[in-house]
Order: sequence, then structure tokens, then C-alpha cells
Amino acid sequence: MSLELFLVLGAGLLAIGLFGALTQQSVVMLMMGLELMLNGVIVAAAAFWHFLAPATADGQVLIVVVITAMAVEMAMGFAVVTAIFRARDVDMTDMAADLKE
Amino acid sequence: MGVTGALLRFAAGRPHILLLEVPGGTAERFAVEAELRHRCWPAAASPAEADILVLTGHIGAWLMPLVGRVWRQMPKPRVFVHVDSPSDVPQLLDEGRRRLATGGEASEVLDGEEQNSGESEEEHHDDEHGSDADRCGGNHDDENDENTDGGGHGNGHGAESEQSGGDDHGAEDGHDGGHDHGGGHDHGDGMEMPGGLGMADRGPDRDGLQLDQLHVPLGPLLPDWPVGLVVHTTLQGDVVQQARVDVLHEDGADGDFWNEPWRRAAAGQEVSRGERARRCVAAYLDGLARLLRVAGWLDPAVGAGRLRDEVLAGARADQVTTRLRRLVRQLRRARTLRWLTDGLGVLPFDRAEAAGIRGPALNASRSGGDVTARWQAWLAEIERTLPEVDDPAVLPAREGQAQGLSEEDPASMPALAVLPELLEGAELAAVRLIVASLHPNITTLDSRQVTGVAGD
Amino acid sequence: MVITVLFWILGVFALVSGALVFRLDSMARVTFALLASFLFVAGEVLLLGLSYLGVVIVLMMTMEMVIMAVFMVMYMMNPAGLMPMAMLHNTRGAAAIAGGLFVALTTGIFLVDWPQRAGRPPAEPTRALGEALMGPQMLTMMTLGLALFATIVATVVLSTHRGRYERFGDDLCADRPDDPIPGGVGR
Amino acid sequence: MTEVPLWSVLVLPAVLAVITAGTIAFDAVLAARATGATGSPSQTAMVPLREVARLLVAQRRTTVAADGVLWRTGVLTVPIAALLAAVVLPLGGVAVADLAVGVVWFNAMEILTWAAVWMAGWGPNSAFSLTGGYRFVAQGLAYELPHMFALITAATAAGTLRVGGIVEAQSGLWFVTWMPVAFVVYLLSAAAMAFWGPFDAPVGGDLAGGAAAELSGVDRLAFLGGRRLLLVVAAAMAVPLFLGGGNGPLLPPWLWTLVKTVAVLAAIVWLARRFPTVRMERFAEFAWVVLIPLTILQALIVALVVL
Repeated sequence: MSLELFLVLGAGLLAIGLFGALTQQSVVMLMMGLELMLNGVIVAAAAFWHFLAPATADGQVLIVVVITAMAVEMAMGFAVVTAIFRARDVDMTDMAADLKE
Repeated sequence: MGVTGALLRFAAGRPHILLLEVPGGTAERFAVEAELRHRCWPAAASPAEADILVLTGHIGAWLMPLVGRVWRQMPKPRVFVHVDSPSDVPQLLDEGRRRLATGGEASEVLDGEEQNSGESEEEHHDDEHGSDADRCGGNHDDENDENTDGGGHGNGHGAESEQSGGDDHGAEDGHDGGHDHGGGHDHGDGMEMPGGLGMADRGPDRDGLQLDQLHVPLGPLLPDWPVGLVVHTTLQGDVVQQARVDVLHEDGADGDFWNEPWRRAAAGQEVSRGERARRCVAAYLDGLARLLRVAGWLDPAVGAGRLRDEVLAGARADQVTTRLRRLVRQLRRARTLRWLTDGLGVLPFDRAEAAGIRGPALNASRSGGDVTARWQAWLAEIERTLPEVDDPAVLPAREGQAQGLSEEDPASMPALAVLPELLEGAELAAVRLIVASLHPNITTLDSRQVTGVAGD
Repeated sequence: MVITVLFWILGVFALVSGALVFRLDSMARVTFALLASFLFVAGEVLLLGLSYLGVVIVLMMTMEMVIMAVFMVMYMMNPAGLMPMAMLHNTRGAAAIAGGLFVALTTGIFLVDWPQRAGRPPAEPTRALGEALMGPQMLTMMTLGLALFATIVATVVLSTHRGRYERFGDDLCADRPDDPIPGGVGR
Repeated sequence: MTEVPLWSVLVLPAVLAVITAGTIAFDAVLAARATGATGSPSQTAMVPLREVARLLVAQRRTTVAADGVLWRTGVLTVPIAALLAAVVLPLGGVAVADLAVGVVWFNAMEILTWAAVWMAGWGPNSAFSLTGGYRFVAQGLAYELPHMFALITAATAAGTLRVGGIVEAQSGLWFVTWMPVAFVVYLLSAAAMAFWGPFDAPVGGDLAGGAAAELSGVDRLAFLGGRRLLLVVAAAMAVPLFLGGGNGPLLPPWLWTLVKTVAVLAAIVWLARRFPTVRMERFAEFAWVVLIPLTILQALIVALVVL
């Protein structure tokens, strides 16, 4: 167990999340990709705290901020999806792009 | 086998009973309920929970397949008991328990039915969606066929329900086309789904979103549900968007239990006023018991059921008055129950009058017209009628003819006419309460009198 | 030793369930695969000695994913996955980008000369976190919290189509709100 | 706090199972009293055993196009979450794991049932079952915030998240005396989290059993048994949080804990039969408009007192 291993795990989660966020057409699935990327950030932040600077709480604060960001992202995401869905009956990013018109 | 056998015998000491009533089985249902109370055997809410299926009433060729479906949804070991006469009940239940203790039934009439309709006995087909699709596939306008479909699921399990919340937005094309009543089937016209399931259509919901719809029939084989009623609902989530009422009417069913005194009086027999009053009080108590069970308040529901049985068995007024008044007082004071039923299923006075509703339900529509007003009107009616139960005066024959069912339960028939509009926009829990509060007593209806009647 | 084994198990499961999010057909399963990924990461965080944050991740993410499941089933095509279908675009490019990112990050991770561990973890990391959040940075955090809260409320308001004029009438004088399903208090 | 002896790992499930069986029997007694039947005490004591035997020999059902994975996961998660939540329960000063973040742990494990009940409702592919699952999510959203504030109130007063620490802080005055609102809200949410009456809408009879409508055999045993276990654990948690844990005169602490737990449980089970099922469309508004402000106010008062 070492810093590098945890960071590789975090990078793996980040890459999977990025892949999902880039490929998925649906807004909700895109959000899942984003959440998975943030998941990777959590692992990395916890590892940095534990292996590099356990005396300060900076890593912990980062995790708290990430968790909060996820909650906010989800609330906003669903609100936006609901609004789009109501207005145009679509939940796909490709179709939402047409909304620019 | 030794251990399993011992476990079976031990477990059969307290079997869960799924009690279903079909037209013509009211007196038998009361006998079974009384016996279950006496033995402390719990009532099952669904086939999956039940060990013994107890059916009261007349099962004709039309109901048989539906009963078979409920039967096949029950886990083994399982036992089927059909009660024909109230006096047989203790003996039949003992017999049922004995059969359960020895492993239940492998097959009988109901399993035979299974083969006829070409369904395999595989566990995986317990809900038979596949066969539904086969049977109903082509003929959407055939009322009878559709109702068969509905009823089978009507006990609420498995149901067509499928993937509620919804199948598929992608399926909107090719749907919706051939149905003349916005409900009907969810079996897709062309698209076949795994397991033979249909896909959901979509429709606007109350928040202005296009969401999936499901077509779920409620009844007729559903505990605590008016006998013979089938409500075809179109659900979004648990909100009923559309409701259509059907009545199960099968040839050969006996006359209704509730209007028996009037019928006898009309036929020239001597019937006392007290006997008539007993039926009235019992009918409202039975309605209360059902409403309270649906509301999830079991103890007073049991109390109402006990009082109902005592009144019917001929207890003198002074024997039951104290307890009856205590129950009425308890319910009048029940603030939580009022809080929960206020504002549900509001039936305005002019609408009620136009629909021809009379009696307590009409009185209730003067004072709010919601579910609360209706059950409170029952309480008032019980208190009003109770002193008459010992009246020995003979009921004149023409009163029997003139009042017939109307005196005993005036709400029943017009209630069906207003039911759909009350149910639309309500959630499932509210639907159950509204239906219970209208107490539609369907079996007495002539099938011609209701629009959209199905059956034979 | 036990901890190393646990790290590998939890890590592999976290990655696998993360990948399943984009492989499964059923939207319900997708949501709970993501939840599983979060729970395994929470396990890793617990391994690192951050008990409070690990448990909070379990708590927050379970709630979040259950709510997400509701929305997934409501808005998504094919929520039960009964109809196999692909809803992807630009798969190849995305795979290249994501793969490239992963390779770059991994290379970086092993090339960088990480500094030595500075200090020891405090006896109560939770208290240290609380003091960091509510100590010197208290005002910042409170402002941040309020701002985020306001954002949530604002977006939710924007996405509903019924406001107080619909509920209480145009002159806001109605005694009871006109809701499709009345609530228990009457506000 | 005492070192954790290994035996407690075995004793905890056993004690919980006995109390759970007692709860079922007590509920059966109350039900029998309502029917007017006079069941003999030995028959009543048999009720939980008969129920277990009945479900053990019954066949497990499946339904068409069921989501088996999520269904079984959901069903199994209920008892597992209840057991995990129970590890922080102190029995007279000894807990299986007196975690530094015990209160949050308890809360997190209890929230796992949200996912569990939803999955159990979703799995069988049946409308009533799914509605039951959704009802529990709605219920969770209604009860959870007041519940969290109630937990936070107790933790604030003790200045620690460790359950053992909260008990120690009550060696003088029990928390229930000066935070009654939090205690009442906690009891409400204990019934709500175990979807016990009057909050039993998710498995309500009007939905033919709701989330449990399609369950039979061992699955039903795990789901409904887990639900009762959860009720026991939630009620038992009220003791260290608000009722002084094992503190009390004369009796040894472990006995006091048991006595108080049984009393809280009996009260919940008895009260459940006194009310009809509360629907969330009504309760949610009440929870958010009335209970949340009340519990925040309670937490504020407690925080001011502690400062």
C-alpha cells in the first residue's frame, strides 16, 4: 500500500468517468460520469492527506468540498434536466444542443 | 424429510389466509373472518404471503382462470379452500390446515386450468405475462378478453405493471394507436419485449412532463376491495391518470346478501323492521371495517368486524350498544384518521345529487363531501339505526319493493358513475380509501345498469 | 498485510463497478453500480484512517444514488434494460482521450518524486477537520455553504412550473394552496 | 471504554434475535387482544418461531422479467444494514465496536435501507411492489432531516460522535429531560426507518404488501425479519442517545440498557397500533414545515447551553 497505488486507483476512476462523460448521450448518464471522476478525486485527496500531509486537514477539507460539490451538482443537474425535459421532452445532450438554434 | 415434515406441521399451526370474496359469498366471508379472529390466524395481503387461499362465493367459468392465476402466485406449500356455506367454515379450515401440514396440494382443479390455457408450471411463469400477450394480442376491442386480462392481474401482483416507472420512451411509436379507450393493454402491437411484456406508453403528467404510463387493473380478486369491482387504471408513478370502472357479473350468482330482508318482504314473507335495521347497521360496520383496514388501522377494524357479526347474529341492542358507541366515539375523536382522509375524493353536493346518490353519501357531500365526511356520515347512520334493531314490527311488503337496495345502500349504483372522476388524479393509497368510502355494493346491480359492463 | 489485501479488493471492485456503470443496460443497475463504486471508495478512505469522511461518503452517496435512481427511471430510456440498446456517441475518441489521460497520469504518478510524509495524523482527524472547517475559514465555509444552498434552491425553483401564483391564486389570497395532492399542513 | 471482548460479536446477534422475537410475540398479543380471542401464552410465544418455520419451508417465488440481482441484494441488505448499525450499540459499557464516529455510522447504515427497500420494490417487476419502494424513498426524504438533527443534538450536547461518549455525558442528567423534542422526533423516525406502523405505508395492506408483495420464503424472512431487527436496533439506539444508556441505580448497566430498550420498543409497538397508516403526502409537509424548524431550534438551544 503506497501513495502511488492509491493515486493510480484515483486515476483509473477518473479515466473511466471521463470516458463515460464523453460518450454518453444522456444528460443523466453524463452526470454519472462526472460523479465517477469526482470519486477518483476523493481517493487521491485521501491518499495525499494520509501519505503526505496528515498533520494538516487540507486533504480532508478537499474531500468535504468534493462531496458537497457532488450533491450540488446532482441537485442542479436534475433541476436542469427536468426543465429541459419539460420544455422540449428530451434528455439527450445531442438534442439539447439543438436548443441553441 | 423428517425435519421438513416437522417444520411443515409446526408452521401449519398459524397459517396466513388470503381471503377473497366473489359475488354471492358475503355471509361466508363473515363466517371465515370470525373464525380467523377466533383462531388468531393472520390475513395475508397478497398471494405471495398466503398459505391457504380461501374463496367465498360463486366461482363460474369466467372467474376460474383468474382464481387460477392467484393460486399459481402462491408459494408452495399451498392449499385452496372454497367455502360454500357459513356453517362449514371451522371444519374446512381445520381440513385446510391438515393438508397444509402434510405439504399442501400439488395440483387440483386450478392446476388443471393451467394446462388448459397452455401455461407451464414453471416458477418463472408465475405471473403469466407471456400467455397474456398471446391471449390478448390480436383482439383489443374484445371487452371480454380484455377484462380477463385485467382481472387476472387485478389481485395486484405481478400485474401488467411491468417495469413500472417505466419502460421506454423509445416505444412511443406504434403504440396508442389501436386502443379505443385510453387504457386497455400495454401489450405492444408489434414490438415484443423479453418475457412477452409490453412497453409503456407516455402521457403528460400533472407536472407537465411526458412520463410513462402503465395500465394496472385493480380488482376483482383483491383483499378489502368491493366485491366484483374492477377499476382499470392508467398510472403514472402511483398517480391515477385515468380510471374506467367495470363490474364483474357472472350468471348463477345468488341474490345479494345485503338486500335479503327486502327481497323476502317483497316475496310476501314476514320480515321484521329490526331485521332490516340489523342489515343496515351491519352494512355500515362492514364498510367501516374495510375502510379502516385500507387505512392501515387494524385494531378498530377488527372491532367493527366483531360488532358487525354480533349484530347479524341477533345480539340484542343493549348487548352491543355500549361497545358500538365506544367505537363510534373513538373514531369521531381520531384526529389522525381525519387528517389523513380530509380532502380526498371530494364529491360536491350538486354532482352527487345529479348522479342520483342518496343516503349518507349525499348527506356527506353537504358537509365537505370528502372521505372523512363519508365515514362520519356512516357513524351517524349507525347511531340513528341502532335503536331499531329490536323492533319486531313487520316490514310491509310494498316497502320491500319500493326501497329495496336503495334504503340499505343507496350509494352503490350511482357511486360507480362518479367513481372514475373521483379517482383521476389521486394516488393509489387515496384510490383505495375513496373506493372504500363509497362502499359500492356491486353484486346487487343488474349488469344492464352500468355502462361498460363486462363479463357474460 | 490485511490492509494491503483489503486495498486491492476494494480498489479492483471500485474500478469494476465504475466500469459497469457504462456497460449495464438497466438504468436501475447502473445507478447502483455507481453506488457500489462509491461504497468501495468509502472503504478505501476508511483504510486511510479517515473514519468520519468514509462514513459520510456512505451516507451521502446512498441518499444521492437512491434519488438518482428515481430520476434515472423517470427520464431515461429503457430503465429496466429489457431492450438492449446503445446510447453512445464518439466512443473511439473518448476511449483515446480517457486512455491517454490515464497513461499520462500514471506516468506522472510514478515519475514525480513525492515529498516525505510531513507530521503524523492527529489522534482525532475528525476534530482536526472540524477545526479546519469551522476555525479560521469559518466565514468562508459558511458563505460557500449559503451560496451552494441558494444555487440548489434557485435551480429547483427554475425547474418547477408551479409557483405561488398557481398555488395561492393571482392575488395570493387563497386560504389553502391549490395543489394536485394536498399536503398535511396546508401551506 | 472497555476493550471489546470477542464474545460480544456472538452475543449481539443472539440478544437482538431474542428481542426481535419478543417484539413479534408482543405484537401478536396486542393483535389477539383486539380480536377478543384468548390465545394461551405458550401459543403466543410460538408465533415468531412458527413464522420463521413457515417461511423456511415455503417456496421462493420469482416473477417474469424480474431484476433478480437488485431484488435479492435489496432483500439481503435490510438485515445486514440492521446488524451493521447495531455494532455501535453499547450494552452496559461494552459495544462490539465503539467507533469514534458511532452516531454517523449508525445513520449511514440506516440509510442503506433506503437503497435496500427501493431495490426490493424494483426487483420483482410489479406495480404494487415498486410503488412500495418509492413510498419508502418519499418517507426517507421526510423523516431523515429531522432525524439527523435529533442525532446531532445529542452529539452536540455530549461533544462527541462516539456513542460511548454520549452515554458518559449523561451520567448526571439524561438527555431526554432537556431535549424532549429531539427524543420524540427520534422515536418517530425510529418507526419510520423500520417502516413500522404508523409509517408502514411502504409495506401497506392497501398495496397488497407493497415492497414485500412479491416476496415469499427465505426472501420474505430476510426482508421482514430485517425490518423488525432494524426496529429493535433503532429503539435500542434511543437508550444511549437520550435515556442515559446503562446509567441507573441498583441494577447493573447491561440490565438497565436491556430494560430501557424493551420499554422503548414496547412503547413503539403499542403506539403503532393506535394510529392509522400515515401517508407521506401528508407527513412530508408536516416534517419539513414543522419538525425541521423544531429540531433546529432544539439543536440551537442545546448548542447555546453547551457553549
